Amino acid sequence: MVGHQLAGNLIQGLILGAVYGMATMGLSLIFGVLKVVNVGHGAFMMVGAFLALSTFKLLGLPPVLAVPVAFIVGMLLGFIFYRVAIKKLIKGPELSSLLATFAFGIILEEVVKLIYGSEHRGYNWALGKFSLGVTVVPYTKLIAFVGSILVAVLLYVWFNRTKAGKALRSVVEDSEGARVCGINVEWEYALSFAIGLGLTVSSGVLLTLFIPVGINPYMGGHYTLKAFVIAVLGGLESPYGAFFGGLIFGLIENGSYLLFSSFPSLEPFAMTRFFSFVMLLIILLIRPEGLLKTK
Amino acid sequence: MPLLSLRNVTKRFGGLVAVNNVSFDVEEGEMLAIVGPNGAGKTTLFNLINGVFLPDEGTIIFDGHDITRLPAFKRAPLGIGRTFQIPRPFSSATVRENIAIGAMFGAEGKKTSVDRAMEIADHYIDLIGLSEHRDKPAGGLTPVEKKLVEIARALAMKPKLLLMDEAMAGMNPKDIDYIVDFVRKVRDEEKIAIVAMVEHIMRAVANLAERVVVMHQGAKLVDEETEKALTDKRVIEVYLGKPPEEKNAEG
Amino acid sequence: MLKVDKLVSGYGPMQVLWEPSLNVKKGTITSVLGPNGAGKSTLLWTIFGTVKPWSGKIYFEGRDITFTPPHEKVNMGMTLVPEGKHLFKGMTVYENLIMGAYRKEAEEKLQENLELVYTLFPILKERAQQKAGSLSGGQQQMVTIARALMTNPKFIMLDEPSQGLAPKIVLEVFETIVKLKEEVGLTILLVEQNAEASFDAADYIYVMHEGHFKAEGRPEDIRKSKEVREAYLGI
Amino acid sequence: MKAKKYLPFIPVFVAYLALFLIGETVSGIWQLIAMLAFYCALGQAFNLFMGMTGYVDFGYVAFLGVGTYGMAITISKLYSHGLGFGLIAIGFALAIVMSVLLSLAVGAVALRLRGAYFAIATIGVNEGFRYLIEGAKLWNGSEGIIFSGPLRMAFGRQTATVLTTFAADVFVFIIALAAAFITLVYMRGKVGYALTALREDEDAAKVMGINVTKYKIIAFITSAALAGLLGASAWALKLTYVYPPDVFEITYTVEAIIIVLLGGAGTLLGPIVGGLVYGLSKYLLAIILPGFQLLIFAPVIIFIIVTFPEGLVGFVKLKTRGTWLENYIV
Amino acid sequence: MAKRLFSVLTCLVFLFILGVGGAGAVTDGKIVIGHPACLSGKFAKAGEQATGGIKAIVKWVNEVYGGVSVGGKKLKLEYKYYDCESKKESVTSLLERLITVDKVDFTFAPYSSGLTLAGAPIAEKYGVIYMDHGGASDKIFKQGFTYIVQTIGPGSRYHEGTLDMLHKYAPNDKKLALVYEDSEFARAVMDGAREHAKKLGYEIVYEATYPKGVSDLTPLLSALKAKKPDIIIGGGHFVDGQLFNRQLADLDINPKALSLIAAATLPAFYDALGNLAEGVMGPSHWEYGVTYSEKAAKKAGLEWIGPSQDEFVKLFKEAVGKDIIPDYHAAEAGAAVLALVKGIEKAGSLDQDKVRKALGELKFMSFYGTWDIDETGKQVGHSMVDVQWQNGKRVIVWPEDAATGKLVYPMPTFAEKAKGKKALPK
Repeated sequence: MVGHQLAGNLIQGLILGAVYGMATMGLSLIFGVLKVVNVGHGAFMMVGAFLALSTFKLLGLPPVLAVPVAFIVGMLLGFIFYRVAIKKLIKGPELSSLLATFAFGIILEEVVKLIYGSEHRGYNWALGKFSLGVTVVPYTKLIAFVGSILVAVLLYVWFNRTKAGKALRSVVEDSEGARVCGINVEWEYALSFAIGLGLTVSSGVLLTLFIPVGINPYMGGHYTLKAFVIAVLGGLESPYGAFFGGLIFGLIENGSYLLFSSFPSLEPFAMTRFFSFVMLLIILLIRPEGLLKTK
Repeated sequence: MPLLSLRNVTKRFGGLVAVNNVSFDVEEGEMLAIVGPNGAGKTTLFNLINGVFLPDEGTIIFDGHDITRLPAFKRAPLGIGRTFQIPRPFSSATVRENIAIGAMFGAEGKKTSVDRAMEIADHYIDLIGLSEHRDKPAGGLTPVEKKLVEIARALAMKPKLLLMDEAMAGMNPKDIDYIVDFVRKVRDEEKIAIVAMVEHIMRAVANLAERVVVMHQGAKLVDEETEKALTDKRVIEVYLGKPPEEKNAEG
Repeated sequence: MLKVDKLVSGYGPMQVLWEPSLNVKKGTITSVLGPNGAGKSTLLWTIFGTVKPWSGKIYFEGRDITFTPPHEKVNMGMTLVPEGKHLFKGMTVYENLIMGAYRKEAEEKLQENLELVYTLFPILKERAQQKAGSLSGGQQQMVTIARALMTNPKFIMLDEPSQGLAPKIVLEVFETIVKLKEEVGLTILLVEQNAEASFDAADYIYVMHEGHFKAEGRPEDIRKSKEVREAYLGI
Repeated sequence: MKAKKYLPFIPVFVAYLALFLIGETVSGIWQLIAMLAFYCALGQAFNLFMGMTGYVDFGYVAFLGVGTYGMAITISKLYSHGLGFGLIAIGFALAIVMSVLLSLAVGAVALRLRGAYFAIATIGVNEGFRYLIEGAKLWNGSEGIIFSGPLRMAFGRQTATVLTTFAADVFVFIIALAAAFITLVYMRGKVGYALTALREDEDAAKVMGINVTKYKIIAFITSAALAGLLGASAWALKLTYVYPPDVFEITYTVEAIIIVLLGGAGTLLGPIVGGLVYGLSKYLLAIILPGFQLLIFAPVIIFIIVTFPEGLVGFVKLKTRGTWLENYIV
Repeated sequence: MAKRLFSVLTCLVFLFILGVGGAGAVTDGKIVIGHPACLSGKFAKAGEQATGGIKAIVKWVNEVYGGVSVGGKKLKLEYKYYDCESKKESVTSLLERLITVDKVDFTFAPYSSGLTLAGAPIAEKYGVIYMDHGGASDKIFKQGFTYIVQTIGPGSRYHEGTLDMLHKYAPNDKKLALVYEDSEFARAVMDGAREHAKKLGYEIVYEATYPKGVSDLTPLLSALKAKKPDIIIGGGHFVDGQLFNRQLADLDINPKALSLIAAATLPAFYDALGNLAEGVMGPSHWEYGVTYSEKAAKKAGLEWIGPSQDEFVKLFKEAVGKDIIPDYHAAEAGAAVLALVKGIEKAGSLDQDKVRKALGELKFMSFYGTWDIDETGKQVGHSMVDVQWQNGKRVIVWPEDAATGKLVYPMPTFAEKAKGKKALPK
């Protein structure tokens, strides 16, 4: 019985982990290229969640169609915010860009609140579900899972196989080197910020496929914290590392529950959180370059 | 007893042996130059002496203390000062504060109050001729001035041994002469042993050092009096390359 | 080919260049000599555009390019081989070279330039699939030069190509630079601390000190001038 | 020479005194002044570590949190022992002890890391600690501690009201002043020079004979102890309740960062200016445009950060260099 | 640059003067209610409802009721509110400003037990009545505050009615699971429910909590699934309730009855979950559709005050400018205004102590139900109703005298609901 539960939890954790992982890729990309910590990360995911909600509720379309829209919206927001502030701040003290992203987060939250109000919303896209014996998985979650992996793979291909992707990679490797090759480094910075936010906003859409409820302007906060932990698990600067970091995080979060629930005096959920943060500290101490980075 | 003595010191980075079984002594008040091309292991050697790295093998004795495993910050108060190849003054602090920091935490740091450290700093500022820049942030100085500040900062630590990493690299001859004279003077007055690391400015070596240690690929090649060392056949070979037929061996 | 007129620039509040003017003739190697901190690298970075000029003018083939952004300068056929190892260490040698042919015109001539590069540096062909970071210092310097050639330039600037290399490798690098002029027909602006090597390679020399040009002339003349050698070059 | 070193304390003292006197004389704005003092004190204590070392402790609020618990535990457990004002003193002492202990634990782990890794590790500590309290049901777990009643029983109605609505805020003023004074003493002493050195170049500092770990820890502990005291007064004594999610809320760290950066990191006057600008503008927007203030406030932050990257005081400091004001604006 | 700095500084000084001074409101001929509301931050949703509810009742008092009669004069009500951003620092300073600068006559607490507590000492200091409409913790009233007056009912009794009802409808389904948020409020509810369940002979097969801000309940639910409970009660706030219901559906866990506090009774709950919410219940302070009316008041021998339910809903929609149905946050805040009006009229004065005394003796019925406080200010008169979603509508199923429909038991399984089956009474 316990084995069944554990297997079920791990499967669910894997699915959630893929979504977490994809949700962290944008954060890592932006940090990797610009060394900017996006404190407003969760707010951008929230925008994606509202896009999914509107796609389904207002247009009556499958919410998954919001992914490309979200990507474009994220990129637009990225270019605007880059132009308005980040551009001037990346050369300044590292904290100033952090504050700017925090402020962007607030702006998004308040604008969304103006439009949608502060109600907790949700949608119900029923596609049925299938049983794996140990647990039941709705098809929407499967789509979230596959979608997350697909986005991660697409990003990988884009980075390693296309010219534009390689240009961005070269900027990460050495920006001066890229400049002498005729690459417009300023543009690449803006582009990576935009892509990073594009990924983040579209991950918000996929997240709602996993959890289609509780969508409200302030929902992003704890995803930001989780994303930080996941990013460090994966090496902070590597988007793929972040993806695998997410998988691991999902597994641990769901897997350790059974362990803690066998102690009646503990609140097991809070302990799984405690555990994941303790693990973060341990990893930072032994392998600050991240669990998955080979270099 | 020598001031500093290295015995069979080895340091590896992964598969690379950066310093290979090196032994030598430095006497009190001596001026020694460590010479060698880029990659010969000179900087690693310095880092081993002042504790930025710990050696894999061998021992380092300084002034009667075994300092082989001592952390860097505990070596400075024993009397080891250091300058860097690319000057690293504390940019936001003024020239005066930079030098005073040396006095505050150096060999006599424990006894030196902040005010006293400032007075010591003023003394060295005058000595290096940077009086007009006294209250300027060190970050705004020219590279040569930064180098001077760094040397003054190291001297303010009242070291018994001063390690100078490429102190003369990239300077014009006038400045080199100025620094050499200055360093000699301080050495004579304060009896500091000086170990200078030099890549290719032989002019400085000839003027400054009494003895030369030549490093090549991590190992000690030659340890001789200056004139003898500079005319040594092996040294010339290292510097001017091997005969043409062996040229492609590298890589 | 390149004309610089009373260029002024620096970092933050610190002025580094004090109105040096310079002229590079087509098909020549021009060398700027001087000690560390003289402003040589700043000069190159300002010409290339990474450092913004405060005042003064830069002309390339007669066009005013003072405020043209770097990537457009590469489009015009100008590039820079930076000091140290600004190559893409995590990518293979081949990928590094391909990045050099990033812009369209260069991409069209990719095969042609690749052959040229492999002829000039046969070792790079052998190591094409190796990570650039795993090469020796000299080979890394070759990759940066080769990558610059892949941009299909008319004019390249080299920033201290001998920096950190063993003396015999320095010789090889300079031989290559002369080949670039003579066989490929490039115009070259070279910045060096290593005066001896430059004397042999360069057609014209500027001596820089504290942001000013203190002397200029043909290598023989500079070499003869004891004053200049003593005061600025230390040889 | 000696006295001159402490001249910059004059404007700090005057600023806090003026704030205090305004609060005292203009009737009915004491809570506003108290809130401003809280933000100033928060910035001042945070700046002591962040401004001087360049390390950003994202989990800083945890120190305020444990300080709050220190006071809360003391009052709720010992109120019936007739300790009089000794009760408050014990509360403060426990707050210091707890925040210092936590800072030692955090320091041992996190201070080896730099940059973003340090920041994220400290977030981990803050969140982890909060979940430990809830998960292991430490100190009443998620139910928190409410101790208005015990406070009244210990001191009586009248005194309890004075304690919560006035004395707690006076303590905040004292903490702010103390933080500023310690900052100045550190700045002018060896600690400050050691910290400047390690902020600029940690390796070079080591070679200079500076025990960087020791000095980082000194600044870290001092800053944490001040935060503990601040929590004990501004959150425990003033509000008389503590719920874990309320006191480990990461927003307060972000606020501390905003305040310090608005004013100018590493400056003595910065946190006062930053705290006043931050507190007042939020307060006024809340009054003028209730519900929309954040929408206005966020762009203002971006504007200030872009225009004055070195902070308002940092900017003035640059402008007054070489004038007589130089000795006062630090 | 210097100019820019100068202008910034000038602005600051100006703002400071504005902030410190400010124009004191003239209170002659008006009664002003001050409220540091939560319009942004984590309680923004409840805050929006509460301000809407207060605005609606203020309008009713002024326009329909004709003002508050004090000493033969009819005084108009005025409502002044600021946004505290759901933060404790702002609560104290804004509350004081309302009392001292704006010179309001009476104050309202912000939302939640914590923020209510944060403001209480200030209200005490100035001796101003402090109407608690959103802080449900019993502990608030054990602290010895004198001026605090509660309208919302205490947490410990939230689920008592639910259990009574299920005990009556299905006396043989005894396997009960308790799953609550780990917060002070929800724990109080759970403790109350556990006590009551034991009295009724329920077997508690599973009991667990989850922390605030949880995003995936799967591990808990898979353990719950193994216990096969007949009845699940729990919840805590808005988000977790939606999540709980949703994930029960995802994992195909089918209790015969599901009752969630706070979340399940809100329109947003059904809006978010659609058909999956069919048959789900929740205890509520108030629901649109309750049968409190002037007639009911007469029957119970209580004085009636305030608008009818429909009137209130209409006024609320006008006040917020949106077509949304008010929920219990709005109703309890509105009812608090009514209590205050009644208290003032009864005291015949604006004197705080007299009004507080009058409130202590007051007992009345409004659209919100019965209102009665004990000597500590705790609400004891208000009873909860139990609501069930039936065919997209909230039907009041308990207590029987307020019920608008019959309980559907067992509720349809999630598989049936996903196919569109509604919870309809036979």
